[in-house]
Amino acid sequence: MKTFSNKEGALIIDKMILAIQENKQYLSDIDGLIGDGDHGINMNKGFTMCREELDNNPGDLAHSAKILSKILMMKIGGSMGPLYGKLYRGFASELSGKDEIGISEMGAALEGMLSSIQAISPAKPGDKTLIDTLVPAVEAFKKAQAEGKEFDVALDEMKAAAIVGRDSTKDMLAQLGRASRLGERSRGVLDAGATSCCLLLGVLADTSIELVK
Amino acid sequence: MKTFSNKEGALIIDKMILAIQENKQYLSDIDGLIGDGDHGINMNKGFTMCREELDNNPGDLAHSAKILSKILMMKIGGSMGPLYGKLYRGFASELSGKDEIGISEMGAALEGMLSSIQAISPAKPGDKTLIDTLVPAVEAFKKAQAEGKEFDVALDEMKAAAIVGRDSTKDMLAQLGRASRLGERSRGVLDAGATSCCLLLGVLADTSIELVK
Amino acid sequence: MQKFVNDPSKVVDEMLEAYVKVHADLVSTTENERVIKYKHAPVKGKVGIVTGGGSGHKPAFVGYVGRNMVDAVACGEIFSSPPAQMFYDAIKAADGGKGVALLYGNYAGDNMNVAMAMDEAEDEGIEVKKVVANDDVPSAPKGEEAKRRGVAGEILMWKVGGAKAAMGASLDEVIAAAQKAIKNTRSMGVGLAPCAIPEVGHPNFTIEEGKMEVGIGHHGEPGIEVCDLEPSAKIAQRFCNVILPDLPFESGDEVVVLISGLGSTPVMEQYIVFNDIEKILKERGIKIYLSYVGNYFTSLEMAGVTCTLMKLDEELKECMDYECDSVGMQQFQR
Amino acid sequence: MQKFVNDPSKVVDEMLEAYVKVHADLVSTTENERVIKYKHAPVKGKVGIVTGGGSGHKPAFVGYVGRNMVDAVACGEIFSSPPAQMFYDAIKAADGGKGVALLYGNYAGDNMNVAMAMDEAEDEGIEVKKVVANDDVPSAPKGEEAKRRGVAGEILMWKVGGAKAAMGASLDEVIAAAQKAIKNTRSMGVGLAPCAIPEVGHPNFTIEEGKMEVGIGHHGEPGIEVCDLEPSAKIAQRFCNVILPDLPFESGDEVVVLISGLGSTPVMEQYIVFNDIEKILKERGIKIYLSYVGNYFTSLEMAGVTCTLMKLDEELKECMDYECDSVGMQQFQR
Ligand SMILES: Nc1ncnc2c1ncn2[C@@H]1O[C@H](COP(=O)(O)OP(=O)(O)O)[C@@H](O)[C@H]1O
Ligand SMILES: Nc1ncnc2c1ncn2[C@@H]1O[C@H](COP(=O)(O)OP(=O)(O)O)[C@@H](O)[C@H]1O
Ligand SMILES: [Mg+2]
Ligand SMILES: [Mg+2]
Ligand SMILES: [Mg+2]
Ligand SMILES: [Mg+2]
Repeated sequence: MKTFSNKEGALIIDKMILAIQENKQYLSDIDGLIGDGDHGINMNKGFTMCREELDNNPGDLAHSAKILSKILMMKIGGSMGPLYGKLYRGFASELSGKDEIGISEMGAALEGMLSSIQAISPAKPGDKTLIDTLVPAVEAFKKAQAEGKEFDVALDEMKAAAIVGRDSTKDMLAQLGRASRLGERSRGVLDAGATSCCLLLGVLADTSIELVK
Repeated sequence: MKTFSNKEGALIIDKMILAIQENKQYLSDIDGLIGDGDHGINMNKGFTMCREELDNNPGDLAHSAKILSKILMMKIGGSMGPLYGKLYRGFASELSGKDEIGISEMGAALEGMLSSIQAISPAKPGDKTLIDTLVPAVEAFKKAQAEGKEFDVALDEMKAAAIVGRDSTKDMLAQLGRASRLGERSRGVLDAGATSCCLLLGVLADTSIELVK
Repeated sequence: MQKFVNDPSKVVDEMLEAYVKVHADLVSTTENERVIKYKHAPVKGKVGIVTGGGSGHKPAFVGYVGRNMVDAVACGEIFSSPPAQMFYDAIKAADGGKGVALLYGNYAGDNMNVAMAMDEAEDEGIEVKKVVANDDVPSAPKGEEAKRRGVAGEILMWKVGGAKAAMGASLDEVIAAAQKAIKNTRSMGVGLAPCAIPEVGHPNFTIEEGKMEVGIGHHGEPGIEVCDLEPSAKIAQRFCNVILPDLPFESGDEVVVLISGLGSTPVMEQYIVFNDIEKILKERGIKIYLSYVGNYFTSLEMAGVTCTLMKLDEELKECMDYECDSVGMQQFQR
Repeated sequence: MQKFVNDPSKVVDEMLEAYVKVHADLVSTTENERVIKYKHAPVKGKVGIVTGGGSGHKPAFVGYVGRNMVDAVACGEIFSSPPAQMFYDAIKAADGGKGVALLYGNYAGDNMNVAMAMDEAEDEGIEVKKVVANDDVPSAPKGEEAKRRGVAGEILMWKVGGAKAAMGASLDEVIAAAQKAIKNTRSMGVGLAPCAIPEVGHPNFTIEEGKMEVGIGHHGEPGIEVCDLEPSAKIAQRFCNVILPDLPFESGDEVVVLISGLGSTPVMEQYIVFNDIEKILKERGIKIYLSYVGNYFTSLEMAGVTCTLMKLDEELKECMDYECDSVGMQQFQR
């Protein structure tokens, strides 16, 4: 049974923070095409604050995810603050108290992500939001799990599905948030939230696979 | 003795109004280089109002000049309103009650222009204002008069001196009004007021000569 | 970008730091430096009035904190909804024991953050009710009013709610009056030039020279159409053609008119637009009871104006006449 | 030009036509449609306060007509001095029988037109005295203060003169107080972007992207230097380096600070500039008694700010605290 410890898992959040910091400009540029160009700025501010907090108050994966969730919800605001705040809160609550994280724990955590975000967001697949990345990714993981595949294989399939989901937003018409008012003009451009979500799920998969080896 | 009647003289003001209307854009463009670009607009507004008033209330040269003076002083404002207002008021007061206008009446009227404007303006020759056109023009006329030249010759010499005066403002450094703050940058450009004054004195000369024939 | 800025990511903090110094006789800080309150808030026995939103709309939102107006405000980043914590801290700062009325604009982020803040307030036993402003007509078609965004009409909602609370009304009465205010309010914007978020460094949308965007949102959200810039009188006609039938405003109605510049449009031009709108309302037999012209709800340095009309009844009139003192709106008792 | 205009040559007329409708409870017209007066002017037994100047500086000049402020104002074309007739009609509209104080800015056209208007008033037996504001430090070197132009400092002169007159002071006392106010006031402007007179159709001066004009006049008159745009804190240092030594302002002084936007600079940025100036004044031991931040004296859509400081004594403090009600400045009794 391939697993990694909750403690080692803190590395996942560290890597997610770096990924957001490195892609701050990229994410803002995408958001600028059909939004107000601040997605990278908002995410970077929250993830960087989390970095500072974790440096003084380190802990395992669940702990780190909880800190990130609290900061996003309480400090960042915008539309992404509450959304990613709830996403990380759902993820953390499923993992807290678990020493080892394997395919079943990860499955429950991914589902926790999805259910908590869907509790406050009316977004459905096809609305050109981060949901269009998250839903296929979680489904792919759960399918691989049901088929008895290995943890690292399920993670890879989750990552691949996230990429497909992100790219599918290109030709979608935005139904929610700022871009929704653009109608036709919102087609032909990736959704910023779907892109950042794909980025983060990719880091989750890669780092977990590394830890599991 | 070459003269023209005060009554016929009203044509001078009519021609002055046309000249200002035709040069509205030109005068504003010059003012725009070292001022706020409204000299043509201000002058056109005043001279056009005078046109409308004279159409219902026509009269001789003195009368028309008085109406123009009143409008400029009372309705136009800016710096040119009071200046040209006083100029025409000095001109009109010397001619009112005169049936015929010859070289001596015109001489007194030109001096009246100069003295009434100098009563409210601190401008001296060389300050890059309309004074740099008016002073040489009046002096040239008085000199021709003193030398016993004919009325039309004196008018021609006045006009020529006005042109020389206007052109002399090109290399002057503005000492007064908006342009004075430009220092060196005000050199190399004609002064708007000097240009309009030269235009008006030119019309005064040409129309008087025509009437005297 | 031709701006007075130090660190672009600190503009909101520096602005608020200065704001509480300049208006020390009217407002004060709270432990949350992004929540500013009326100096004497919470006012015991008065319904608390709270609002909040992204910064960059001066005087909104902090500029409407004051006497008989807003008691506490949550200030987000530029054009970005304040997080739940800020709304929650503002609720606490305004709670005088008779409940809190949360009066804000219909934006996705605000709705989510307000929902979370209200949950927390409920856990702490503070009764909070909300009114969501949706006066921006072009932001959603007739029949889908609930999807419409809130713009300058929010100010009239705050004025009415603030007055009602000052008169000692209950939470339900304050909410009912504020709801009636916004329900009778319609707005539209026309944009002539874009703005840039300091941190982003360049405008997110463009309006070409000689063009105008009819129905633009005040974060530059796209409007009904982009067309050639027209004389003010024609634009006024467009305002009326969209706004009047939507309520509808009819002959004999008494209204408040509020023309707000979007930031860089000279106030002189705003009066010219008012003049043209006033003529049309007169023709239609619509009587102007009270009018406001100025930079009441801006969007950084956007050029343009929004036009807001509110249909009055006796209660709304009484609230509009009520004395208030805030930076954005001061009123001696009429 | 991205403007709301009908006939560019009629902008002032249309603006005033709207102005008196919007502020009917405060101001009214006179037979001269370019002269607007306080509704209750002339106030019997009170010294009349008159000012005037070119339009395009909203709220100046007409915006300062009101209770305990300016009684009547002459409104010229954009950036063009009002003709003598307008100043004279304003004097008549404000004359309550105790003389008229004419408080205006030092501009060539204004000086000439005021002189002619005062001659006419004298002929009619109305006692008129004047104070000429010259608070713009960069507009002339030390020692040639009489040549300096008047900018936002005029507002403090009107506030002091208006209060003094409301307290029942004589003409000489009003003039003395207004003169003391402006004598203790120093201003400087920094321009970031130009403006265009509607009738002219294009800006008369340029400020390149990334540059700023230090000491610019508010009709775009050239300043001390054009240099690279700096962070707000550095610009605040320049304001203090020019203004503080000129009076001079010294440690222990109490001052009023007024930061005015030039028209298109977001108010948020103006607060940031205030914040940086406040820090410098604190270091220098200069105490801020009262501060104003906002679009108090603009120049159409110019981007930039002017910073104005006035050194206070007890009399000036009393006048600044005095209640007033005008569109440009409203003050509940402090
Ligand atoms: N209701 C929603 N549900 C899910 N995702 C949403 C929703 N609204 C917006 N988003 C996501 O938020 C992203 C924009 O985030 P960001 O730019 O930070 O916020 P804002 O729109 O407030 O500027 C969009 O690309 C979209 O994926
Ligand atoms: N004090 C003065 N005496 C004589 N002429 C002056 C004076 N001040 C300005 N002028 C003239 O006025 C002209 C500018 O006029 P105009 O543009 O109409 O007024 P403003 O400067 O108020 O915009 C200048 O070109 C100059 O010739
Ligand atoms: Mg965004
Ligand atoms: Mg000029
Ligand atoms: Mg945003
Ligand atoms: Mg001018």
